[in-house]
Amino acid sequence: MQNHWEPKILAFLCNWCSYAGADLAGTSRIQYPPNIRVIRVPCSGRINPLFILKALQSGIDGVLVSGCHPGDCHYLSGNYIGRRKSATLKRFLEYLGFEEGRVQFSWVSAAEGGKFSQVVNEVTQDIKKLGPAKRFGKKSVEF
Amino acid sequence: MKLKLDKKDFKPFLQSLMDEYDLFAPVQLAEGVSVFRKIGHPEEVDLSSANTQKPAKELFFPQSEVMFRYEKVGNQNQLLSMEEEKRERILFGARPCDIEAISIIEKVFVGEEYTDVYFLEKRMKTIIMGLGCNHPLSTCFCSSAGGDPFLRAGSDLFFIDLGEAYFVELLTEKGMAFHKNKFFKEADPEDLTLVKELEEKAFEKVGYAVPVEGIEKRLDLMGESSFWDRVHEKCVGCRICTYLCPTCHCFDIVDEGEHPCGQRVRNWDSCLSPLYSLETSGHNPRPTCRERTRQRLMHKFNYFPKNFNQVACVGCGRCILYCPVHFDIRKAILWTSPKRPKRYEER
Amino acid sequence: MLQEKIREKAKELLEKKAVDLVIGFGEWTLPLRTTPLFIRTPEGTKNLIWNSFCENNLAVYIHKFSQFKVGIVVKGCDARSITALSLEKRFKPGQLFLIGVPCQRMVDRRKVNRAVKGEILQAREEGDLIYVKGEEFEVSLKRDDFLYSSCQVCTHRNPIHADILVGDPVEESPLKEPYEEAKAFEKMSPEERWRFFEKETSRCIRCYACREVCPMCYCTECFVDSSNPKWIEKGLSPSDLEFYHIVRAYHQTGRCSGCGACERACPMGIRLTYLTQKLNRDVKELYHFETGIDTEAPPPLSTYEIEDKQDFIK
Amino acid sequence: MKNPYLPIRMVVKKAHVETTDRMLRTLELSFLNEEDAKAFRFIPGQFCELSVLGKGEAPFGIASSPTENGSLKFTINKAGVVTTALHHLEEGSEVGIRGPLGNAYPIDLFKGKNVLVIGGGFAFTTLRSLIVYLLHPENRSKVNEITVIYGARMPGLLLYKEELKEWEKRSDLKLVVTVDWGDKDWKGKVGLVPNVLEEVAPTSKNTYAVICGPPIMIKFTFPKLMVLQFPDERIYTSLEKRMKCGIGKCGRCNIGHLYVCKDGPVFNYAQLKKLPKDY
Repeated sequence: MQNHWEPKILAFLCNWCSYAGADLAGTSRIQYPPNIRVIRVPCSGRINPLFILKALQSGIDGVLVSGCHPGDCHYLSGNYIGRRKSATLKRFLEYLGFEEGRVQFSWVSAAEGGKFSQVVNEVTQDIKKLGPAKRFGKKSVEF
Repeated sequence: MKLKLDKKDFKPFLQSLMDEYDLFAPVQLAEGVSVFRKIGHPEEVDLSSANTQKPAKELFFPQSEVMFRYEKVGNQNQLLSMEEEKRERILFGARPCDIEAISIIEKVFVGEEYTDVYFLEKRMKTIIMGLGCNHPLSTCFCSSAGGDPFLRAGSDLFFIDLGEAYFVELLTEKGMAFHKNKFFKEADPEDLTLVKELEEKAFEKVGYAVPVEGIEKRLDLMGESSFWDRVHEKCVGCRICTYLCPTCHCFDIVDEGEHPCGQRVRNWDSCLSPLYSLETSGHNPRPTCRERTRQRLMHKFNYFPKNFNQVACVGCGRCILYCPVHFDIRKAILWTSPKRPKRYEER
Repeated sequence: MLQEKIREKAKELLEKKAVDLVIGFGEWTLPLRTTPLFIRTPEGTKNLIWNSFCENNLAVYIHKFSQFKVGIVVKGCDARSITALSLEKRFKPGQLFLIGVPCQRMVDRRKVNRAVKGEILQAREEGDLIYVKGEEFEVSLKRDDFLYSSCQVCTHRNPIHADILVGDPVEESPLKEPYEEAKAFEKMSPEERWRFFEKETSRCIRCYACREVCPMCYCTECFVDSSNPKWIEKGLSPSDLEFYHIVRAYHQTGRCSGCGACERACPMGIRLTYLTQKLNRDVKELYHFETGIDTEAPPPLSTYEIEDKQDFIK
Repeated sequence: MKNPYLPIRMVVKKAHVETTDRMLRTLELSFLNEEDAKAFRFIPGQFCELSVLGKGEAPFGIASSPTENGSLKFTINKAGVVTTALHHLEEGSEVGIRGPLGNAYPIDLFKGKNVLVIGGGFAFTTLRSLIVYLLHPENRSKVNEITVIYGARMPGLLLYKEELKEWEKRSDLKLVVTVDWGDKDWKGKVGLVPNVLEEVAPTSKNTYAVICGPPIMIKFTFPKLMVLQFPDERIYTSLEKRMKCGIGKCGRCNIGHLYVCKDGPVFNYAQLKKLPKDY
């Protein structure tokens, strides 16, 4: 049934920019793949690496973290702090052997509905290329 | 019955066991790290280390064990118990200390009122083939703790490495069933002499230096001794000594997986963890490392003897070997004896 | 001799009552090992020792003795841990007195054990040699062949920011390229790397020794212990073990001094330092930060620069 | 062989919130299988492990009396994961229970004696079981006077308010209810339990005292009982500790060589004095 596999992608969107960007994409009728599930967070700096790992463990095939462009953070520096966490986490996961592209990051502003759809398109394409996440997922309870 | 097994027949012998039973024996996981595992091929068996890292208790009381599975259908719950052990099993190559420890755990798990079916099921379905300890380590103090390097009790068959062959004793009914095994031969009188020599050498090495005897009474008087203020100091609160201890048997019960289906699991737990006794209200009856260290030592040498007439320590020395800060339980035992130095620092 | 100087200093501190206790190393029961000692009287300082087996990072005890003024014997890496902890305000200024010892690099007892057949019953160190003796052997081994891997790559053997340095500083000359382990690991393919990580963590027995011996692991409630939210289960499922080790290591980003205590503590011989080494390397490369060097620089993950690298962000 | 870890199936028959802070909820459970109901015999003071599958298990004292046939009552304080789940259970949902576990109040010793029951806060659950049991027509004549002193922080936090009203009317039971802080509608006593005990000053002659409450209340009540000349052997209390298995295997609830789950939870003061203070 490999042909029918569609990746599940979890997107953490910051409340002030990326979530509004996704909203705009919707109201502007811009299409993007239905593979993403969105979790709204206050700020990309709020992302705890545990969130990303828990998602991957729970059978998510890819994670997207998106926040405000540098300088636009509602909390002034949240996205800058988040950027350091993202950079080190991404490198660390890839070092451990996670495929490049499983966890992705983007800046999407409230005005960038088009960019949002483009990002989701790209991420979905990447994850489709990588195939289902196999390395870290927990085997579900068997009966 | 006294028999022997030539070393050249050893692997075919193991293979013959595997045909009929699930065979568990020490295997090496990494350099210097071995544990008991189910054997897939006789080559895997590795008897080179004196004692495995994880004790043989794991076979009867696994670190993480599913007690039952559950499924929720509407408002109804369905339970699927997991206590059935299908095949008969053989535990090969366990040392006398580990085997004695199993009987210690059995005292707790098989009680008058309640019986731990998971443990008992595994215990009943297991034939134990013990292995004498020709070369006890300097950290071993089994003789002081009431055992010895060649203690037969608990084993169904007992093996002693004679160099070219194994000397084999069939000790119980379960063991006698193997007397027709085609690889066993009649032992020679010289073998018996050799066994005696090996035993004497090992006994001498282990000695009786650790004053375990009478410790229960001594600890009775030490409930609030200043000893406890000092002895815990170096302990960092990891769980190595309790997890690697062949007699420690505390566990935690947790549910894994929320509805509609999941499993109730029991995992080893350790009295050295603050969470072990932490109550939901936030109150912790054993709030610091001092109380937790005391609990560990008192349980082994005072509370357990009070309940079961035996110390809950077999002197395997694992907690000494693997402690990251070099806590030595022998020193702690020594401290309770009348010969102790005046101040703890002098030791 | 370093050992004499440590004793002298410790004695002086206790006599002057400048500290309540001195934490140092002492002899205990096993060869090739030492144990943390907690000395409260000037006479007790005669039990303090110094040799190549002082492998513990004593900085871990400052949490346990947070109510006391503590004199503490530190190597280069331990001192860095303490500086990192000071950035996180884990002790009051003036509460600690660091007796810094220039470190000769510590000996990996497991490597020594593997080099001989049979149990080592006695060991002593003389110059560059270690003499080990068992029932049927007595050999001398070259000390430098048996060093901890974390010590081989060490670039800060002299304790920085110690209150006093006993002995003369040693030359900072790593025996191996810095971050050597991490670099070697990076050369493998992602599949191989994951398989390696999987294999190593599969031995984990969740004793949490790696966490408990680490001076930087002082959270009141570790994420593994939290029941609400429950991040991971408490069993031995491979995925949970991997989860634990990823997060334990990652939480050290910008905080690890590379002392290697985690790996030394592991009873199952799980390789761990290659994880934190990678994080240290990244932090150095991306944010020019090295743990425990600068007493002012904020920890890298709690600060930022506008120009931080962001080429990975779409 | 019976697996002591397998819960028996019960169903929530009724549930209601007891207190104004909504932290205490009483569940009335009934057995799903007739055999289980028949086999379940208990004495006041015993406890059960309640489990919500997926959340876990926790121990609770049985609040109903064996004389109330067919169902079991538990009053649950919302504190952690399991208790929160129990608070969210709707009527009709299934609960697993294991029990009855532990020893019980020494009811046989009470024969022909006076019984003084002292309770504080939500520890009143097993005491309610005991009182209802003793008040049952079959049992009432077996003991002499029954005195109950029950305190809570505020009137709204009292448990079993309807029953308290009933009991107040009875002539064969002396009930003193007190609160730490009254409110405008509160007509009863205001005062801490130890002080009220001093005031009521029940005789210690031929009397057994059963006391259950928060540690701080126990701490101050014991001395008052001493003043009233209660001997240690006739003061009983029920202890609580973190528990998992409930059958003396898992290890954590020990106080010295005794296990609260198996050798307790009911101990007399003479026993407690001999044990380390690990509780």
